[in-house]
Amino acid sequence: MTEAEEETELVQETEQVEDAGKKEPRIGVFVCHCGHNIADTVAVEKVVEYAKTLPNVVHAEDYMFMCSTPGIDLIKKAIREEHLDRTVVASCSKTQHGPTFARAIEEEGINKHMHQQVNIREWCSWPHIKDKDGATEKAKQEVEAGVNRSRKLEPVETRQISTTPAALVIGAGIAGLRAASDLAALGVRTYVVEKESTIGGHMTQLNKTFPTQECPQCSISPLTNGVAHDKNVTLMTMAQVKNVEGSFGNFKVDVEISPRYVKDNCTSCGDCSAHCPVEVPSEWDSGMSMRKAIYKAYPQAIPSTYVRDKKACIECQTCVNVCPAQAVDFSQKKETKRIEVGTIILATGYDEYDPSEISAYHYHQDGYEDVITQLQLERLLVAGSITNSQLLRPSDGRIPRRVTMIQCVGSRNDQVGNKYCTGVCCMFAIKNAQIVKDAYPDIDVAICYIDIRTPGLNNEEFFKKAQEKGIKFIRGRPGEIQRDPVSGQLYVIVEDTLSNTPLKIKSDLVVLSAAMVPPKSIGTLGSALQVLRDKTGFIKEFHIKMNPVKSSRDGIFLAGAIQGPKDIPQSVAQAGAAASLAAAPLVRGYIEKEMLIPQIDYDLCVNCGLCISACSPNAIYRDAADNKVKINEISCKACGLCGPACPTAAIQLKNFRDDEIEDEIAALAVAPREGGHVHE
Amino acid sequence: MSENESKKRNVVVFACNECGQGAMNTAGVARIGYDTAIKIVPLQCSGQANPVLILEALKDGADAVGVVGCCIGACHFVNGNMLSMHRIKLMKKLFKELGYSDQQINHYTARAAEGETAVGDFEDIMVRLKRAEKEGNTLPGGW
Amino acid sequence: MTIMSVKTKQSQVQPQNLPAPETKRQFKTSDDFDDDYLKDIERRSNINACIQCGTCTASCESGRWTAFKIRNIIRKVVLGDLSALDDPDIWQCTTCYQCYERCPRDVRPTDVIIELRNYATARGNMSPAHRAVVANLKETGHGVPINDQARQLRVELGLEELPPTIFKFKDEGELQRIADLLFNVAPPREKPASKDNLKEV
Amino acid sequence: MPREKIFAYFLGCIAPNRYPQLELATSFVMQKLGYELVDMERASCCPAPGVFRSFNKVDWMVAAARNICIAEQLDLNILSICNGCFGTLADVNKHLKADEAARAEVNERLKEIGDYEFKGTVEVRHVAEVLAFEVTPAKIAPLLVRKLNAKAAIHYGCHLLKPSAIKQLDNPEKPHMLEDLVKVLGIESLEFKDKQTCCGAGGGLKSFSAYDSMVILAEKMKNISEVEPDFILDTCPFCHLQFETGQDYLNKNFGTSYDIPVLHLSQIMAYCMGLDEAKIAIDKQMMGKNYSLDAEAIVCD
Repeated sequence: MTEAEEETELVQETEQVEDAGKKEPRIGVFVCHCGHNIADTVAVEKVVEYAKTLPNVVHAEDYMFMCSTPGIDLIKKAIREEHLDRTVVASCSKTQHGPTFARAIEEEGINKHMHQQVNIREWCSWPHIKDKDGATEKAKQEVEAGVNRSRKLEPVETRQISTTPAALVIGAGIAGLRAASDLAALGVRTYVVEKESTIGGHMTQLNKTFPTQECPQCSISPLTNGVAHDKNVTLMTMAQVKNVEGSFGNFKVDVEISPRYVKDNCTSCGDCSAHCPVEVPSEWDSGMSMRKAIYKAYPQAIPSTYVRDKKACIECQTCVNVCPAQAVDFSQKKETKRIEVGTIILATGYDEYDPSEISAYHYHQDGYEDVITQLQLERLLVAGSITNSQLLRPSDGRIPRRVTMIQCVGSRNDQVGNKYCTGVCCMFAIKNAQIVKDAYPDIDVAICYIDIRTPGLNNEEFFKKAQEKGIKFIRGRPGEIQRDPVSGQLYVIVEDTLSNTPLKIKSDLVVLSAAMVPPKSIGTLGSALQVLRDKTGFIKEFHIKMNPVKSSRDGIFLAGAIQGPKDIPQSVAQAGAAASLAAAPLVRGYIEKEMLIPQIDYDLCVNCGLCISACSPNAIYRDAADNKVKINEISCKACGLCGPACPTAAIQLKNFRDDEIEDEIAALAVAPREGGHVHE
Repeated sequence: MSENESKKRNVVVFACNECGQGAMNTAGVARIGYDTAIKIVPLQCSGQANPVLILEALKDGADAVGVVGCCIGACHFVNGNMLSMHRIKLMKKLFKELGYSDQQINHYTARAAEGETAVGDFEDIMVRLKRAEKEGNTLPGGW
Repeated sequence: MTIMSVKTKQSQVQPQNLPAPETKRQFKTSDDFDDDYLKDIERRSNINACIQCGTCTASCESGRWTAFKIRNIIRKVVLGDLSALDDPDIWQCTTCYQCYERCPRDVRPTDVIIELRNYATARGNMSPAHRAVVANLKETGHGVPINDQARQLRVELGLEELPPTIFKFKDEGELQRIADLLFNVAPPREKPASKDNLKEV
Repeated sequence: MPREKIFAYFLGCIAPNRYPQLELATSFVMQKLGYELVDMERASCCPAPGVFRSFNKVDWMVAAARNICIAEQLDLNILSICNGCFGTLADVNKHLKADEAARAEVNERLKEIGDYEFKGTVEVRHVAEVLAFEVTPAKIAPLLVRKLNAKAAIHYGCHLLKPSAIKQLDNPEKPHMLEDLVKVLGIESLEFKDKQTCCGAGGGLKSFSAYDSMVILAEKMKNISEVEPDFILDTCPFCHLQFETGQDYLNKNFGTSYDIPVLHLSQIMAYCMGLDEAKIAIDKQMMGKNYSLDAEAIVCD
């Protein structure tokens, strides 16, 4: 016999001793007819008779509707008269009425975890309508299993954990700002961390928003200003989350803030920028214009303080000398702030896909300057753009005669590894096509698409409007963008699949509808937050249908495109949901948690730490003090994955211990027998 | 064969708290029938079904054991279903090497919204079990 | 009235050698399809993932000049449309792999065409010119056999008159074995592909 | 493990049977570079990836495997001077190495032909790729005795680079291996429209429908002639044949007057390494008979 076996032997003995110490459990079994639903298939009375023969069952009865008030009263009465200390109700699924009965026994002063629900409807009478005897036998087994299971159940306390009354929002795009202002409105102290020098995100880069052609700057400015000046909000720009400790309700977050090299007394007069000799492409302008080494992303930028790009700067000190407020300060250093929050909202948004990967489209290659992305087109058309909102093509600054747009660039493409549909590009392109057509009626605009996807109110109508304006929709994905080396003319080669005709579309400007991809920085941030990412790289929601706002980790919620490509309204809606979910435990002041957690038998524990690696919510840790494995009761999710990982069965989830489940199995593995089966 | 068909069996199916049990509830609601041999043991996560429990079930006399979890990538506890899947792959290997059929223990996934996925799993369990019985190298119960 | 009379006149006219109505059928029925026959192509390529985006046709040099429309052919194969087997257009592909390189769903259209041509050949759908090429191979071991001009040039260049290829050793019998064993293509057939005559191959 | 700096020399069909000057030029170049080329006796047609693979994929693999086996018996890697041969042999070699079932099937068939068994011990190389990546332009430069001053329209052909997943040589959309390579010879590569498209010969189209094949070539020639190159530079005898016979065909049938010489990489490389012009045998080709390569001698010191 191996050591392990000996030890398990040992456990069972000690358990028997313990059991002997406890007073015998008194179990009440209640079998429900559920009208005809159960009783027509399962011989309920037979089941009750059988239940009466089982050890520790001191009471068993059946009733038409156990969940009804009279039914509940039967249970309560039995508890009082028979001094039951645990109940087994054989009726519907535990999700349907399990809580009802649990509440009932709680009202009788018994811990709700002492109730065992047995499902003889969904799992027995309904699927086995055709086999009444079989169903009855199975029901007996299930009830016995329930009784066996209930025998060793222990009370589980529900604990209140007080929460740190503050929230952190990572990312100050439309989603982050929306969430932040909603949190602030609920009176929650909110930290907003943005890695860029300004807030507002991609939305501030846009020219118009579909389907109403509104001005995004006007839509978002109340938010940017609001958040920036809200007394409940602390704004941290040029800041990045480096490390997260603690768990739901009480996180400790380290935020690293890079220096602006310009002090807050900056009056934003712009002299520094005006005198700066260095010019580099402006990121905020998607490279469509140049900026200085000391700059402000755009005139309305918030915060309005200028910022110095250390990489580009040649340290000529001109800005230092010309600044009337002596605000420029090269000596500023990186600093790390530690903030304490109860919940976190992740809203870092997306990056635009870089089409140069698809070499047949020659994006960014010499001679193909007139191949741009939708975001770059926005930057051309936006008010106050370098072209003064005129559509002048990059190569020669002339107005194009023909504009061709290409959809699904980096979306629905196995070759580049983005299999998903970005979902917004159709509307994005349809909008820009209309803007171009409205401003320049004699420009021919064509959109090459695989499928036009415009779900939702007003979107299909918007598409129809575009058709009516004479924008040509060509169903085909271009194979290549071709350039005549002599004339420099661009051609888009595409098959119009609806007429089976390969087309060679002469194009003066080609606009690529590039996909939304996860931001480059998300890898490190994701691991700092210990949230799960799916294979696309976006952050994975807790449940794709039932909980798309929560992340895989308790207390961390998702808003906007970081969870997957989204348009503005979707991001705003999710941000609102995230804010309320994140605020609830903070406003209430505590989180409630049932202490259904594993227990460690330190006599058996060999301190190997395998349970630590098996624990997905990272709730198990090694205590530095005594080098023992401990459990963070708050972050434990009671999944029981630690159990199988343990070589000595030292760690066991309460009420799901191996021996308890073995008892349950004992009844199900063989045909029912008078007196039942007890696991030996 | 008919004897083989009529034989009363007991199959222990461990079902996770989310998609596993969910799918089985949906199947019931849709009144999709399956063999009464199927006996469901609710767990928190399919990853909780450890070899000890699986062997106990067979030892106690179960004819076969199935573990049903969420679809790969959809585990509510990140990777419990993966752990379980790999664990059962290993157990199958072991069974083969011991000269027993590896068709007695199987891992499945189901979708809470689609009862037929669970029922499909149940049917597959029975098919494999019957095949194993025909080959006559199933693990004897009650050892 | 007049119209009436005209109608009656026409109806009295007996139409002379017009094509039989059934030959004018534009729609297809299940008899024109076979799910299983082309299954192998599905297995060896990835056509079921095709979204008919047209990247292949747009990338196809041949398609710009000939009736060859790779996307349509892929579609036919996906549907199991047997007319693909008798479609002469499948022989217009130059196997330049441009579609293969660009397909966003990794369908590998060039391979599909090759597979399809294998099926067509097996059914005897093969051009005389191609039969001639096969004959060359069987006879000389070369798709393009040597000619007197080349022999002369070889000598002028100081090379051996015959290259050391199988043709030089044609009398050893190995060439004969190759000829006997490889590329024994099916004889030409008249009947177009349909469910009932598939198995004949 | 096959030895280095020595190859089994796979001729194919068109090189030895139509353009022996390519065969000669290649051996000259490789020998200058200190390589040894061993004849592959009894090698047959590769067989062509367009035609023969279309007729019967398995037979095609068997015939190709037989050629590879000849090299395996010599324990030498294969050197090919033709994109088609390279396409067939490299693809089949890779496929049979990976797919055991296919290898077994093919080996069964091979037994009936002769004493052959595909073992998967050798690699298949193309002369262009050997020169570009193994020898590298830097090592070629010192061996040159002539430097050209010419503008060329480079035609890669299809099967040299594609399928890129198998060949993994260069980006098929915008390659530069040949441009970089011939720069040392003093050749400037001209950009022309649709540079990467097919010459129209492949896939059995030339034999299936010579006319359609020529229609495709007509566009190609139009784009090439637009940029007025001194000659067309290819790496494939079949493309070579297509450009040669094609120009003639177009002139005869569509009143064009093309007379652009067509040169294989090996020819031009050999010439710059000192092979005399007569052996390049441009005058024996159909196009640019009177064209003489304008080169200045490199004075070695």
